[in-house]
Amino acid sequence: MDVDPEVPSAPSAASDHVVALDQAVAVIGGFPVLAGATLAVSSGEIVLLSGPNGAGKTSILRLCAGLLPIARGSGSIFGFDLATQRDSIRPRVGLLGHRNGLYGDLTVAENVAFWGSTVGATPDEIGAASARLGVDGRLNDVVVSKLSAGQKRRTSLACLVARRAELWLLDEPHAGLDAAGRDELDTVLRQAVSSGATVLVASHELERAGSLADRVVDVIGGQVHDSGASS
Amino acid sequence: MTTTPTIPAEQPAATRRAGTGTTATRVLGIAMVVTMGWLVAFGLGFSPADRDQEDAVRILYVHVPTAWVAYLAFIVTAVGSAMYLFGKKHSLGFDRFAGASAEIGVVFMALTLVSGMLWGKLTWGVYWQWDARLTTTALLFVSYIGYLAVRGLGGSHQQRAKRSAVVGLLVVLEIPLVHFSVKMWRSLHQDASVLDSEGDVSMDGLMLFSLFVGVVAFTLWYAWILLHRTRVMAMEDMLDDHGLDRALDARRAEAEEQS
Amino acid sequence: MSRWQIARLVASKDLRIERRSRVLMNQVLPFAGVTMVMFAFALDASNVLERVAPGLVWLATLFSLLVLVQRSFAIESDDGALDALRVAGVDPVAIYWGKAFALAVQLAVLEVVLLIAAVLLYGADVPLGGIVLLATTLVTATCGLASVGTLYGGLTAGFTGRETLLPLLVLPVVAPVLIGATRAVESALGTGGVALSEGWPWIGLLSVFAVAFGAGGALAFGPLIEEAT
Amino acid sequence: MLGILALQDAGFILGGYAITFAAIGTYTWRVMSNGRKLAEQIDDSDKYWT
Repeated sequence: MDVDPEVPSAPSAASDHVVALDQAVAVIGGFPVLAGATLAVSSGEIVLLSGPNGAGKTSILRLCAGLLPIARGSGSIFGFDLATQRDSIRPRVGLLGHRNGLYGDLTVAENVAFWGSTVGATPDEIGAASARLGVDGRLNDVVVSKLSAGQKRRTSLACLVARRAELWLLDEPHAGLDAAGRDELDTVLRQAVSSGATVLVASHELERAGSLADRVVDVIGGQVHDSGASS
Repeated sequence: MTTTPTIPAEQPAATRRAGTGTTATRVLGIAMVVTMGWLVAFGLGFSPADRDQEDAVRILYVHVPTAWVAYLAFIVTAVGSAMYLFGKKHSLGFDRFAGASAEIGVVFMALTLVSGMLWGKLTWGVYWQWDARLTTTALLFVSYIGYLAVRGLGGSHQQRAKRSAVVGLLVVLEIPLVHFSVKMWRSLHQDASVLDSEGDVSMDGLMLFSLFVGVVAFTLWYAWILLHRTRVMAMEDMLDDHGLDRALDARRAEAEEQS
Repeated sequence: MSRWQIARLVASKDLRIERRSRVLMNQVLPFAGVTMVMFAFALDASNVLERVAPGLVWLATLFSLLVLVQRSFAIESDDGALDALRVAGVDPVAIYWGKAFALAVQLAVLEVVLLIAAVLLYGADVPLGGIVLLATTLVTATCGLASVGTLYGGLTAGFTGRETLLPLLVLPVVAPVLIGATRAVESALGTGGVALSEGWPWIGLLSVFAVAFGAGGALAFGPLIEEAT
Repeated sequence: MLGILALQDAGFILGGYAITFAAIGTYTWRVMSNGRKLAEQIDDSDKYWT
């Protein structure tokens, strides 16, 4: 009953771009959260999506993660079509959403181990990911529901690091983090990029995320006009 | 949702075709009205009373056809669901076909239950008996109300179609399981039944013919209303898309203002 | 990671959460227990109670099933974990098997406690020969209930109004389990003079049900959670 | 005897027919009037049955 006609190995569109959206429209409950998004992100780029609340930043990230169906227009990630080849896209993509996607009754170590294991990460890699975000040691055995907002965010990031995604989709990643955490996050992202990953960040904190990004793209009224896409 | 529908303002409303009828549905409709008339004439008039059940047998001429059409409708729903799900194009037409059929099936199943209870009161002396067929019908009735509720959950047309197609196939899986379990349960409790016989009648001649007319009449009505309902559903989906067009324009205008 | 390993990972995660939060122990079991006592109030005659005790056990189990399924998917949708599972591309069949197994374990614990409660509260007695039949009934019925519960739990997870939609979808489907398991337990306990041998055909029905919905659920679960908004 | 029985049952039998026809009549009316209403808002070119 798996209805998607999957061709897992072959990307449908020959595209150099990691993310390629062309006039993508997405709808939630009859409302067009995206009213035509055109965006092209090359491999190894850090692109910042900026815009006011409700402009559609989160929706672009969810669309790229394959969580939001594409209603009109077209889009591909790593050359795989977003409408028909979502199963091939997902193992390569990691999303840090508004919500952390953690299990409140499990400890930090158990959460990172669970999310790491789903993609076959080794215990060493999982331990390294926790250490990278500073949620190892004392915090390891604390139940997630007892953590502060910032510590939860760090744990969620550690899960993402353990997942070794090729495309990172981050929604307001700096929110809730202290100064040290923000610096660590920037370092983690730069390292990820230098090892071949591509990063798409949605944030309205321009001065913070802007220094990190190679390029800033404005999202207004559910639309994106990316100058890089036409070139 | 894949093709861009035309904006409704293109054609003046006065020149548009009224309703969902075509020559085919009109022919079907006329045939249906004629056979319905026959059904009333034969069912209530020409056919004789049964030896055991007397005039109560006349209820069967509507009860049995409605039950038959209800099950036919649910099988059509399952076929439509499968065609949508396993078809290469995931055509929404099959989804609407399945949905329309299920809706009509629920109406018929409600009628089957009501006429079955009236007949039961006359034949068994009670409105409700834990008879295998009645009980199965009641459970399926609730299940397909659940199916219609799943159709109403929201999301895009394709999401609705995929979700309800899966449920449509699962509920059909339920028919044999429920029927078999209820039958097995009743067979262990023969003492509980009011009458020993299951109420089956041996029909011949005019009685059989009346029943046949009933089956034809209700099947024709089913086919006729199914075509209309599917078309109405298609128009509902189109209007949704038109609404989306307007919302998209509004959203784009909002972006113009801000930039 | 193979499908089995991921299923085990998901199941052990769910069971660990239950061990920490004790929702089954502290809330669902007391709820089921109160239901049993309420039945006793409603059917105020000891000979009636003894006669209907097997049915009451399974009715209480069905109500608790609804609560457990809600809980099982509240874990996933509270903090967006279901989204994360979908993005991570975790095999939906493995998620289904894992969650269904965890649910089955919890249901089995509940059923054992309820059966003991029925024996104590309603004064049913267990003949030794009935224990094998009782255990088999418990296993097959639990598999069927967990399959259906997980399937429809996944379908309704994340929608508003899931609390009311879930019973509407689940209860008609599990009617065969209620019938089959009740009859089988009746003959295992010898309720109303039913012979032991009459119980075994019901095991066949329960097994067919469990296999049909276990397989159908594994196939359908992926498309269903895929289309949750 | 037979005639009395038939009279007693007439309510049930006619009632059964009446409920059935009333229900499918109501459903038909709803579908058809809905169709008329929606058809006014949609171009003929979009109506696949034309």
